[in-house]
Amino acid sequence: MTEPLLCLKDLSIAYRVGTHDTIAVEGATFDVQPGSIVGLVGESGCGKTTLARSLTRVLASNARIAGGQAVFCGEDIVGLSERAMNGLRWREIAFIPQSAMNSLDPVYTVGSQLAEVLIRRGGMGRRAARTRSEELFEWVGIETNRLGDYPHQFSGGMRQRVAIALALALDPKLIIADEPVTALDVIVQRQILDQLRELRERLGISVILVTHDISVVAYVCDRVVVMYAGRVVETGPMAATLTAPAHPYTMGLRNAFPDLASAAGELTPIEGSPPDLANPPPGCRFAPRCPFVEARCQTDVPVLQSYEGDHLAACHRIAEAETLRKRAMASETWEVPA
Amino acid sequence: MSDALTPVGKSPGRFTRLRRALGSIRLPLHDPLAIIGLAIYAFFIVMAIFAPQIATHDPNEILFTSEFTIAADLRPGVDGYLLGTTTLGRDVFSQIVWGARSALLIGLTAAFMVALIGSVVGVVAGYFGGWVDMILMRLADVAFGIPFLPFVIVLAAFLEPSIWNVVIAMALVLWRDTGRVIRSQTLTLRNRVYVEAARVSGSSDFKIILRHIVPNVLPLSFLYGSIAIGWAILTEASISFLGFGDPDSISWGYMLQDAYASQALSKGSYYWFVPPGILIILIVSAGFFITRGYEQILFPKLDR
Amino acid sequence: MNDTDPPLVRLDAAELHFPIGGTLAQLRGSATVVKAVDGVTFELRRGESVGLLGESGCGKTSTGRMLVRLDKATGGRVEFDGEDVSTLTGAALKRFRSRVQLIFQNPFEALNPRFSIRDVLAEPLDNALIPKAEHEERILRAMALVKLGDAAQFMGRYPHQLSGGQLQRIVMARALILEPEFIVADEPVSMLDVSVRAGVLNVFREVRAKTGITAIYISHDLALVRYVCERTIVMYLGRIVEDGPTEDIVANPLHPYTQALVAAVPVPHPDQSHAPLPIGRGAPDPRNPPSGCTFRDRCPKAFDRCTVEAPSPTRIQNRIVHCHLFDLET
Amino acid sequence: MKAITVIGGRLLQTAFVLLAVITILFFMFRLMPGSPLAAYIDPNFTPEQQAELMARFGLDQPLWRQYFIYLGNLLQGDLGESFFYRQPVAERVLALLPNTLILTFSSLILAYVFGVFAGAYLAWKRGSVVEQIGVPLVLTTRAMPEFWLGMLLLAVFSFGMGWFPAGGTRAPGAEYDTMWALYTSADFWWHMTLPVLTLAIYSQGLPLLLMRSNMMDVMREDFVTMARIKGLSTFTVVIRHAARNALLPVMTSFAIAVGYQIQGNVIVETVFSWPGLGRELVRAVQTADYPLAQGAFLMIALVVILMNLVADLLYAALDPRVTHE
Repeated sequence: MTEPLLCLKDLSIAYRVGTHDTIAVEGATFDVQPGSIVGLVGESGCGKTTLARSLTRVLASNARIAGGQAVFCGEDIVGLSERAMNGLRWREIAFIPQSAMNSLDPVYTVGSQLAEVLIRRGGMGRRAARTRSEELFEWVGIETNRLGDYPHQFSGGMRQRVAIALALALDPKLIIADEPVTALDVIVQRQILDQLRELRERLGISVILVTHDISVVAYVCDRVVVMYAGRVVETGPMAATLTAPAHPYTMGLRNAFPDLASAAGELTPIEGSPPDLANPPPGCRFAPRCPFVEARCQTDVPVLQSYEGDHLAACHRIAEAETLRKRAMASETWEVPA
Repeated sequence: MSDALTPVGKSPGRFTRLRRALGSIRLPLHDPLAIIGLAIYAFFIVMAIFAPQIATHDPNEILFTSEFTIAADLRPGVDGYLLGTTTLGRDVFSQIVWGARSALLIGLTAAFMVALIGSVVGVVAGYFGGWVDMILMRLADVAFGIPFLPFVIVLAAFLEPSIWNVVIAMALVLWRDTGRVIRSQTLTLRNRVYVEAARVSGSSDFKIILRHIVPNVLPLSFLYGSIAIGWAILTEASISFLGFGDPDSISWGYMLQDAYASQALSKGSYYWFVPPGILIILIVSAGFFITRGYEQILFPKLDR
Repeated sequence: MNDTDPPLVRLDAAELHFPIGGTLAQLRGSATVVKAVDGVTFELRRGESVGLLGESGCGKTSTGRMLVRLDKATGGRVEFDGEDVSTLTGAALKRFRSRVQLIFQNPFEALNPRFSIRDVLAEPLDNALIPKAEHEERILRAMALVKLGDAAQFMGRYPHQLSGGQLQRIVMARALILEPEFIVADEPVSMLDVSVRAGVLNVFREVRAKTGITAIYISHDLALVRYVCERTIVMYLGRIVEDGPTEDIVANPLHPYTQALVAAVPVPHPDQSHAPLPIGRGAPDPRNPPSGCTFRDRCPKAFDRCTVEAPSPTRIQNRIVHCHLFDLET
Repeated sequence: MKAITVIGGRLLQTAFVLLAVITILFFMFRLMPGSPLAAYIDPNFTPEQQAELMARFGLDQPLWRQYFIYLGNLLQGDLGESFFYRQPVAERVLALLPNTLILTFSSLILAYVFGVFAGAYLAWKRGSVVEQIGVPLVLTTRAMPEFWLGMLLLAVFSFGMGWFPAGGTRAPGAEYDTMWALYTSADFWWHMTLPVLTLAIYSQGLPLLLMRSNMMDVMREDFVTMARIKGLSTFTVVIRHAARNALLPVMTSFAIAVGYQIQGNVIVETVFSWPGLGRELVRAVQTADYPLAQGAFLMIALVVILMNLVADLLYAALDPRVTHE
């Protein structure tokens, strides 16, 4: 196993609301190998976007990194000075937002925004920036004469391609993509996902892909990190984690996802809703919705432990994962007594 | 600020529904600036109502000193005149107190007219759209084309001078700002999903306007109303200053015109012309402070 | 539900065109027109549930809006139970409203924040002039139908106090409270978290099973349509490209666009094909659709006839396809 | 292509508004109490003059024909004779227009330059003490009667300190052979200082609060956050992206502000006896010189309507979302 590009240890992020601190992400620990795509999966409010955005160290005004480390190429970016961190921004760590529409400045042409990054951050001359911009547009499949167009003249899919071109501008080592395809139709989504795969294959760039859709993870990711209510509940190679999940939440997610390939089976919801992070329940935060809950789940916090090699899960009953998985298949297991 | 959970089973009576509709006009009591604004309003209302008791003299009466000469240009405190006297020997303090009455009278009536006409035009144009909207908005464009102060002056010149000229002029022209803003808000409301849902569940246009549109527009009309109070008072002061005011009603504008004409500036009698200005500023800015919507008021997002 | 009785819902070359450009442009008649729905024809039997599938901008939502008379068709005919929906007024429109309902996409926007849940559910009842005495009972019954726990505790609460899943159930309860015969659901779960979606979809299926209501389910997600509807109509740029049983379309899509659509859907397990999609890049622009078949500029199998002439519908067993590859035999 | 239809549409609208205002003006001066002839004929005109005016304005014709004659004359720039000055109204009004425009534009430019920077600064200092004091202070300037402010400045700086003249545009007896010589003379600017200051203090509130509110909105936009994630310098983020977007509506509001301001000049010109259109209108109305009053009103209205049009065109020109379809 080569030296990981990025290694998170117990990373925690807190939001200050009034006088109270809400821990949005608690103890996040996982690695990102060079040239690999890691899927950061979870439902709304689980902290996946907060975690991904915090790696750029550009946080909301009331948010702060409350603890832990994020070692990127040997340097802990949590402790870095603002100047040193800014040196990394876009040159080493780039970002693709969810809806590229309002992440592009409406009063500048797309070309000038690309040139701005190449010249001010990449140190290129005006003409070099021009040729590089054309290269980037060809790479993402946009006609180079459209460099003179404004953001509002691009469709959803095309804007996302512009965002990818922008992210590639300075050959970063890591690209963080925050739900890049959620707002797109299925055909354009497929084309953008193919482009993300090309980033890895041809340019060896690592990608952290934030999404709520495990089908997207299955299509494009090498490893997956499942988050629930601010904590990492399971992480491992994509194939193993999706086919043989070790955490009840991942099992439940699988049942809730319609699968076009297999026969139209019964979809089973996970009853209830995620806890309020302002005052989360003690012990395992999935306990209130978990069909396999036990006494200890409500008291002590489960820790990430190995289920099989580098396939980890944070569940007290990890040893019985095999049997729990079978029981989880049946929809009666998830039915809450009326 | 939803009220306490209605006890299960009891359907809310008429009163609760009314309270909830009015509840939509949330007075921002938690905000210090708004409290100052309300305090200023209360102060002026008391001054206007109890003007006869507060004023030390009849504002128009020409006063004489003990040596039977006209008590002209007396400094504050001399002979017991709190703020001194005018060149024609009238008590400045009493004029200021009486001035509050006409200021509030004009301010409130004009504000009501502007807010009412503007809101009705805005809701009708915004909700029904089509040619109704086109006509009303072209009417608003024409109103925007008429320079307001010159219009009031010409109007005052033709009609007999009276404090109501300002109110009429404002009702004819100044509904334009409220109308345009309320129209654009109604447009956004009309396309809201829950309004379409009401339409699909069979509610008539009238019912939709009453239950879904008006409660959301009410706060904005109230906002514009309080700004119109300020505009009315400023306009009345300007008109009186130019000599088109109502001669038999004392107003701050009239006082300033009287001071300007009597060379109060060169005589440096600040006690005479400064206080009316301060009071106008107080009452007009109170309107801004209360509504807190000053940002949105002064320059609605300029969307035609 | 035999084949002889007349269809409950019938669309005949229905059109919904929006003029864009200022009023001046319209006066000069040179205004460009967006053809949101451009000649859609299909029928619905009583009790049938049909999926309207397509990407954004294909006209599926506009078709839904025409069916519930939120927009009036600008061409062709939209019929419900034999009556032309676009011309209904007064009492006839009111009766139509109680028989046809719409479930909105965004539950967080579909309820007036100032109304309590009781007010929301009472509104349709007031409109249908149902006496106040009956309201309580009908509201509770509607909430039970959509599986909302002990309904009483929701009565006095406000929309912002409920979760997405609960709100969408209230939206469904409001649509079902007058026991309509036909319901249109416009992407009802697309705003919800995945784990909550299944719950709402199951409620939709149970309601259909229990009441036998005729339904149209609008979505861009084929897997969801398959879960709820036995028949699917695929739309592209305001026109129908394929119409047939859902299982057949998933297993063996005929129209090139449907083939690309089915191939593009990712599945939640590792072994899936990464083969490039059989479709050209390029985004469908409703403002100036290509001549002839509107899919020809992206279709891998397009040939000269496609640019000249729009394809006419061809029946192949229980499927209808709008493509020149198939209408050669006629 | 779209830009042309937008401009075309707006021109048509402006023409309609202008015609409407002219019509309102026509009827206002005729249907008002007092004899309709009073609008054009001064009792102590000579009979020949009266007859000549009767013919020229068809004052004996039915009202609607008078209207068309009125329009015809208007197109030729004939606004009738001023009772007081025995001089064509058009001539006098055009001579005074520059004084008003110079006053309006110089005060607004001062107000906007100050307002934009102060507004951006207040947005930057969001939530600080500076904002707690600054914003209410600015609000009071918006609540201030302009003429009272003028009186105050006059009393302090002119009569009190004697630093500035008490009114007019030139020192008594100073002669200038051309208007241009006057407008560029230090004497003229010295006379203009207090009125410009008065107008600027009042009108700086609009750009200031507009800029502040826009800056705060824009700072929350995704593309500003993205600029910071790209590692661009604070200067680039705040000025090139945030301020540039925030400035857009402020620029268009300049034209509208001219329209609002020129209506306010009526008062300030009177306080500072500044020979502009505003003061002329007031004196014309006070001396019942109706043709002159009608002419001055029309010219002010023309500027207001023109400025509303400029505001729309400016908005269309500046925002690429409108020009580039």
